[in-house]
Amino acid sequence: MKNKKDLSKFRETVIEKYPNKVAKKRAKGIVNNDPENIPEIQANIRTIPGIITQRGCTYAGCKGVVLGPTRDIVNITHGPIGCGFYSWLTRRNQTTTTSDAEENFITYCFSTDMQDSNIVFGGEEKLKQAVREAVELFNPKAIGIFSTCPVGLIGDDVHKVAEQMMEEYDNKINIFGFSCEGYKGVSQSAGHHIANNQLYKHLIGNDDTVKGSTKYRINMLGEYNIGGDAFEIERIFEKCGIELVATFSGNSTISSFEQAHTADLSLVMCHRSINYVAEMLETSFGIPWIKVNLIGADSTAKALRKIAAYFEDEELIAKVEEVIAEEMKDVEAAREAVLPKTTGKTSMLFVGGSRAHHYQDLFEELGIRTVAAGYEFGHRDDYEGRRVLPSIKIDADSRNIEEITVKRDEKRYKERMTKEKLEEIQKQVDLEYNDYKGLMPQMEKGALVIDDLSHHEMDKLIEMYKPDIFCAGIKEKYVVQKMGVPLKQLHNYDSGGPYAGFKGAINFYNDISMMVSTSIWKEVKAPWEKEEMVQAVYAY
Amino acid sequence: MKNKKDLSKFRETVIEKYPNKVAKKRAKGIVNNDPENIPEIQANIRTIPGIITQRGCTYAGCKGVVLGPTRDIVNITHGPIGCGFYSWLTRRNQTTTTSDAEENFITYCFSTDMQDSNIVFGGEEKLKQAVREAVELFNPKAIGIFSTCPVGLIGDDVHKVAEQMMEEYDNKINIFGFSCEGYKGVSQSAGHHIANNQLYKHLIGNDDTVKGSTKYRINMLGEYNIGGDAFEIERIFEKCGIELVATFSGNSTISSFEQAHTADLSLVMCHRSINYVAEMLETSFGIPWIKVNLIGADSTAKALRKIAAYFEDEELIAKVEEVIAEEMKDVEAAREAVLPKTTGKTSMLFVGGSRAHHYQDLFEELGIRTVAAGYEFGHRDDYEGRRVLPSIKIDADSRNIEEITVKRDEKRYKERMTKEKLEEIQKQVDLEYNDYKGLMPQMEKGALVIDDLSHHEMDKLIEMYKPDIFCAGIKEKYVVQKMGVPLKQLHNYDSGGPYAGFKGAINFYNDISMMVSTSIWKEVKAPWEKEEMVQAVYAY
Amino acid sequence: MLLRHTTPKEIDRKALTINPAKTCQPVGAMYAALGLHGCLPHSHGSQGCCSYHRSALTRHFKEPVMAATSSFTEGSSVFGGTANLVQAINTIFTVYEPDVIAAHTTCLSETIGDDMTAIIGKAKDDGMIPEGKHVIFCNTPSYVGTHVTGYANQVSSFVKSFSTATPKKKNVVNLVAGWMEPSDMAEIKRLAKALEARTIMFPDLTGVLDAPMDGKFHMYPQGGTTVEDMKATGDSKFTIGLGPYSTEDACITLENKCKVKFEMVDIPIGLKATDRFIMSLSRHANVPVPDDVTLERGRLVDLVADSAKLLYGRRVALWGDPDTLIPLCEFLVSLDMRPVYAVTGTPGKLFEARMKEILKNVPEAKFKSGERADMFQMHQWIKQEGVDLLIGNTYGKYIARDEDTPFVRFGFPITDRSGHNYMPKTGYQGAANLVVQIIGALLDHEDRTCPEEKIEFQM
Amino acid sequence: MLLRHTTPKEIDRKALTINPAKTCQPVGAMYAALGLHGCLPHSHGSQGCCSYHRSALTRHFKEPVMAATSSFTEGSSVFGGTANLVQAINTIFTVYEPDVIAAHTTCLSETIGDDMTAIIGKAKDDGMIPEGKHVIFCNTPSYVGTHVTGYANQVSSFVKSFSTATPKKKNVVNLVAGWMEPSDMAEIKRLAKALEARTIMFPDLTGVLDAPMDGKFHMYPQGGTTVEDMKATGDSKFTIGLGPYSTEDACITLENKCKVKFEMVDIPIGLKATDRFIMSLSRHANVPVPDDVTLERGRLVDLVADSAKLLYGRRVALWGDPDTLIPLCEFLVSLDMRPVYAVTGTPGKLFEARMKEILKNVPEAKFKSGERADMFQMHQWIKQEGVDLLIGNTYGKYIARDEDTPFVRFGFPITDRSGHNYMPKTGYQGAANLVVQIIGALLDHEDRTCPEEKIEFQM
Repeated sequence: MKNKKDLSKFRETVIEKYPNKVAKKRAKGIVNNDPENIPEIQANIRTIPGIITQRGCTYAGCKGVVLGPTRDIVNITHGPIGCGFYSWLTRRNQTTTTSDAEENFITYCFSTDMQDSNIVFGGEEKLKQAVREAVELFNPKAIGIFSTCPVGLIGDDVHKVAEQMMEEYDNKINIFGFSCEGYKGVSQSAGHHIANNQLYKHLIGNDDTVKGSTKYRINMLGEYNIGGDAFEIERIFEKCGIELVATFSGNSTISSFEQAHTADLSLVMCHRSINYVAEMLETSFGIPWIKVNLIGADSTAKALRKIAAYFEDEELIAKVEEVIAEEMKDVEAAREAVLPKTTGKTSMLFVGGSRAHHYQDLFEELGIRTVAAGYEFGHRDDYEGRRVLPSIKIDADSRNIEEITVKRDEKRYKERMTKEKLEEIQKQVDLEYNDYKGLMPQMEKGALVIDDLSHHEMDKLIEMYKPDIFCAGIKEKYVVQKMGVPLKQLHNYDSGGPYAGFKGAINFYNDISMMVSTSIWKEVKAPWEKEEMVQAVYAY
Repeated sequence: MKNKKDLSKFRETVIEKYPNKVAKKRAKGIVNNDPENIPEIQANIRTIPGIITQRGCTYAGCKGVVLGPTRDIVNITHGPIGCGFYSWLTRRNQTTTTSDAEENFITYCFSTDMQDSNIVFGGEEKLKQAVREAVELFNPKAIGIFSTCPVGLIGDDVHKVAEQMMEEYDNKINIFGFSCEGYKGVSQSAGHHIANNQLYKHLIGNDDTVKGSTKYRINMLGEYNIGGDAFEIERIFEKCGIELVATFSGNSTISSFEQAHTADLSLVMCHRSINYVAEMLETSFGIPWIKVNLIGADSTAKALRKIAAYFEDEELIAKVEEVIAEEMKDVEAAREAVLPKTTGKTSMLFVGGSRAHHYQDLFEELGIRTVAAGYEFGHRDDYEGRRVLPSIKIDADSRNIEEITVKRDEKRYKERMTKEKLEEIQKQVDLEYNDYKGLMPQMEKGALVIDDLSHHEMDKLIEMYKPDIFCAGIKEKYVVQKMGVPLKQLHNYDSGGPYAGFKGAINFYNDISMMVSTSIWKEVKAPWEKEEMVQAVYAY
Repeated sequence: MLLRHTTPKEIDRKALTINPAKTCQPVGAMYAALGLHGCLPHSHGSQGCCSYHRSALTRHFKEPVMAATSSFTEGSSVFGGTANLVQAINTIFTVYEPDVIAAHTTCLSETIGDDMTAIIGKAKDDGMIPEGKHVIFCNTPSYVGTHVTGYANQVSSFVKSFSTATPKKKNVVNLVAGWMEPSDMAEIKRLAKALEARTIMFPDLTGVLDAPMDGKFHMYPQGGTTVEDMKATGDSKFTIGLGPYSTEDACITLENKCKVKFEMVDIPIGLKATDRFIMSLSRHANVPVPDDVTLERGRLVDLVADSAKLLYGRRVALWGDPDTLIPLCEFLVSLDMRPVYAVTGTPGKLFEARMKEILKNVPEAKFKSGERADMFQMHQWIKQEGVDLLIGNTYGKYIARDEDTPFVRFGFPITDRSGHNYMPKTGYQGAANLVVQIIGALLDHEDRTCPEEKIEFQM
Repeated sequence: MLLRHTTPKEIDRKALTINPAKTCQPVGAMYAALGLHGCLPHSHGSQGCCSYHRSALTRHFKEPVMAATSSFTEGSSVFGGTANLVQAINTIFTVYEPDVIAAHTTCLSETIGDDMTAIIGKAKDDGMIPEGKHVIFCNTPSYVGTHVTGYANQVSSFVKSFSTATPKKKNVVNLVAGWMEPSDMAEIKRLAKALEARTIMFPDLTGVLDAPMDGKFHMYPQGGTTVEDMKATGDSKFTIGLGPYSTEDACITLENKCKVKFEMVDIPIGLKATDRFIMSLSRHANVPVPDDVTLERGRLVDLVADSAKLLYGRRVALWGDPDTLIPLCEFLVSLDMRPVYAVTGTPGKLFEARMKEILKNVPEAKFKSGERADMFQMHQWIKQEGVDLLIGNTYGKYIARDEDTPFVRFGFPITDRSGHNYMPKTGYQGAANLVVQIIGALLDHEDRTCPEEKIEFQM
């Protein structure tokens, strides 16, 4: 095959440039895949100082990713202005309400805008006053307080402040804090964990109201409604008659989190960002979780079938098949239309903690081979599968992140399904119950898997293997495009999407087909750079 | 007074530059006014070839000015494409319908787009076909056909074609032509006359339906709804309870023309463009006409009082006074607000056939002296008053314009008021019944009155007397403004208006106040052109 | 609806033009004439023509547009315009003191059959033309071609009247400018200067219809091709004609008269047309392309690449003149946009041929030129299937409003906006301006009409 | 409504900032550092800072923005960041090979109290800084000042680190560029060149954040002030600081260090500020103002005069940085517009004083700077009495939609449009661009919302 390049030389070539110690460390994060015999990859460890990384921080993972998409909570960033500013409207978390009477604070940025005096004398009083002002102006049902780097250092206790302010408002407003200082952990991943813990402590289980249909009640975990993905997923579930109790956290509300424990199944999309919540929901309330991927039309069909299988309901099974059949008509037509443009192309995906895996399904549907991939903040289990969990060593950086121990909520726990039953179903349909197989089993032999890709490695990847399309984030976008390779952002889809579900697949087919056939890439060289200029000669 | 410059040297200075013959001719068109002893001015004569004039042509006066504002007639320009193109949407004739079901063709340009073969072999067949296509696509109740220069020369008979086409459509569509070739007459004025004649022949008196109130029925003549003037006038009449039967031709329809003879009084605004219709309406149907000016708040009040006096109805008189009192409150407030900025300024007005007169009222209300004025296509009676009509010599150019002789329509004629009665009223209120006193009686002694102002004369006027504001048309606008004098277009009000009536007066006050206080005029010279540059000197 | 009578139902029109995408020859002749320094255009016809043309140009450029007229009356129409023109020449030289009077005819004087050569000869004989001054002319019958034809005829008359070959050719390339904005010509001259090519541009509206406000009225602004330069065009070693409809005739005339070979290129609108212009100039002026120009080009490519997804597949309707529509459509195609409808009132087979080639991958495209290739036709197509963008002159604004479609103003006349004579559309920078405008128009519409949850904070 | 919770009712906020009109120091330091050729900015703090700043700059410029980070962990936060920075310096010089590393601190490293001089000294001692390479730094605590302060601090660090006085002054004027677009800097350089003034501009983002697409990624693009030029600034005879908030500190530092006297002028936005810049440059470079520049100025005046009635009395709300807001407000006033609301998160008394003077004839104007001078405050004012136009960064788009108010994008960040780094807002041409954009925004709105019979075919 034309694009079948030898990727095995990459590691040694790329690490040459690094200082010795760095080379040694980086070498462990770069592997050639073998789906039959998954190699170990180093992940979730510190980025080496000075290395240009894709990664962000804990605050970004906590405030930006997990809590960002929830519309009816006032999220106050406690810190200097920057962190609040940068996480304001930059993630394309879409949300929709039926009227202006409903709360929607996503369009706002709230900050205590700490000044030097607050650093010197402490910022707790300012934070309290900020909460009071937020209440007076916005009267929200919940307020989140997010700590930035200096907050931890100067010793402001955001949890204590939150408690005090709840008391001041007679506990009528749910106020809670997050110790998500940017220096914690090694990437956004720590922020997800911290966010998950606080969701559990302050929201989940608060409200026993059972809303909507009592049949097929599910939660969707690790879906953030980028580009309207959640809208498409909601559409599909509604069409199938599946009741979506809570989404963590695309297009979500506080009260949906509070009622999440009334569901009977949790679906985990982004394993990395939210598996903690899935586990806690099972431990406390008895809700089993299964891993799904709603990115890709076939994957969506597969996920729906898993749900139907889980509920063991013929009516649902039939309905799901009907929906799949109906939706797949348009999907197939769209796919057929673009296949001539996409088949045989190659892609590379370096982004996030699950998207670099999920999107391979879509590329596969387009006949595009993924020759290299990796996560920005994944752990080994995201690469190699949860089977390696016991063998992952907890290092100092991870140890610093609060681990909470949850126990069964005796009042609310209900066994939805016995382990035996689940395993019986699993034999017929691969539910991925309590399991995630990771990215590597799906990737082809020899493909490059690189964790925490550095700029230098990206540069080399493109230089050595020039793919037809590269997927990463905004910081990488124009670097890659300068080299004449189109880059699709998979954090935020540029301004595209939805890409989830059936209609999302169609959007993705069209967008990728567009990107690999955009004419401007042919015009990068000026004609006078391409050919020997022939000068006209005149006698005069 | 600071602005009291001696204008008496202008004529001799300006004509110096002309060749002898030209100087002699132009001299007769430039006079220093004496309102007590009106001097004779040369007007309505040919522009000297090579002189840069403001004037347009007969086609422009006929198609553009008079028929342009009527919304429900398809006006087909018969000729090469230019004439139709240039008269398309360029005059700000506003019109409004209550729904899209009503006809409005003003936004369209229709042309036979004559090609060389049509010039060689005649264009009548193409014209007929164009009419057929217009009917098929637009199904209008009326079609006007406008002749451009070559049409007359090659002998296409638009009137015959119109007749034939009417027959083809069983006389269900009113189709008529205009012999308004651009070379006829000496200016737009000839076009007005030709338009007036055809309105009379083809429309006026066609429909005896009496619509609306039967009390205080009037026609408004010579109002073209530039910038929405007609809307304001309609508003005022409606407020006073006066029934406006037809306006010639602002915001007008074909059927309003057809019913114009059911009114009891004609008001003449633009004497020049429409006095022919006023006279014909009186001769044929017995409707007296009076001269009014609805430009200026005081003038509007005066016009309303004339109407009330004419109808001799106490109720109307009281209503009119009530309306005037109410409207004048806002007018006075607006005037007071701007007077500090405008008082003592000077203006010059060179435009059209009545606006250069009418707008002096508005300037007067602003405390702005008009030091020079003149018409683009006025006749001597527009300057000196109708009293000079008998002494105007008809020259060859005017003789070529069709004169139609109208006679009393025995069936429809009705004496509205005896001559005696009218004269009795006239003694109390100066109705200007059948009269127009002209521009000169109103202008101050010594003021310059110049007919058909040339570019050279305009240049000199500004050079010698730099007014604070100049009023003319689009061709003059940027010439004058390059000299640092703001120019207000009085053909089309730039994009301003309405300026008629009470609210129009307020608009005008504000717009003129704005123009004379616009900051940019102070910035025309760069600082380095103003002061001696001091260079810094350094030892190095 | 402003154009409420326009429906998708087409009929086979044979005679009626509705909402033309063209106007008549003389206005083009007048425009081109203003591109000769010290020249006063003169309209030999009714004074209405001159008034209309001056008004049309003034509304577009928001600048003084000076021109004189023979002020025909019915008498002159019967007996011919000789007396009028001779008197006009005398009056003009005496009062307005131009270096050149550039007379053009009208449908009136053409129909009468006035012999311009003879009349000007008579004026000369009568001593009406001062020493060192010139009266030139072109025939611009309104019933042949369009405003573009008139422009072309005027440009050819410059060559006929002035271009002179001396025995020695100079290392100069003539740039014959097609109908474009002064800013467009300025940009081309800037590029030529960047290449260090010696050029003479004619006509040259730079400094004429984008003149500064300096407190004075200049009858003859600083800009324009000088008569001296115009004469020297005969000694140039090569001519590049920018826009075949408006300049090819002049190029041929110059070759025939002075043996200056020429090449036709498109007006450099968009990436590829600019590439071709730069290549042509580089080759014929024998100068290399400097890095600065490569850099400008690269910046355009960068801008386009960054915005590609916003442009891809968008349906565009266009109207205007063939010399600009052709490269503009080519540019849109290179942006992966779909120019689905295009009309120009200017007739000519070249348009059909070029558009067919350019739009070979846009099979749904409809385009038409010449008689009844008007905006009504285009609007009917739009009624049949809508577009995402309109590009054309101000006359498109009613369609834009009726159809709630984004609208980028381009061409002549633009009467309701400013900036077109300040910001070039030619060259790489002009193309960047265009891209920015197109994206702005599309996104402004999107920002306003999309569901609230879909409003984008980024591109 | 996107901002449905914003009401006209103001409360006396003392702690909560809502929708800030500012961001933090380090992003400004990063931006300025990119204006030094061959320089890699380095963020000494958590890797989130670097990621956020690179993202923010990238979204705005749509260009690669390269920078490294010390990647603090909890450990470094406790024990200090020395090891991280020393290792970073080694890694960077080895892998990315810059000429200069420009490190800036963050609220994290500042709160810890890392001694940058000492750490860099240690790196030098440890042999981590190759011969001829430089590590410079500035302190940019996020809890002091704003992004503008960070920019200013970075610019000062250039002076501290490089400017050197030799015994002989040169006939060169330093232009210290305040925070503006690369296009704005390019335009100022073009004007300086037109004046034939010898200048050194620093920082200089031209060619860095408006770089071409040429098929290659350049870690260090062609543009930026060279270290050599930066050193030479100490020998220049004079310095003009463009924008006091972002450059005055550097000017003072340079005067103290190298005895180069300076003058502060506004960033040349608008007619008068450009006049003052030209006058200053003309005076201090001892060069006359050429006619070409006078011509450009006259063309701007002409454009404004032609459009005056569309601008007169229009109410405008603005937000952004003081160095641009001040001349922009002045320009709007000179257009007879009414800048009724203005906020900037950047604190400083100068803003209040200048705005008070500029807006003395706009008594209804409200303006505020510093803490809680945020967009929520401005929006509340708008809710109290509306405006005709919004001018500011992309964060205004929700207000524009909610209030259906025309919106001209200006400032940082602009993430939802392109062209701001291509089309200057400085100088006379930049001012013309601004006027054209303002008029376009106002008229687009008018064309869309006016009654059908009021839609205008002309200006």
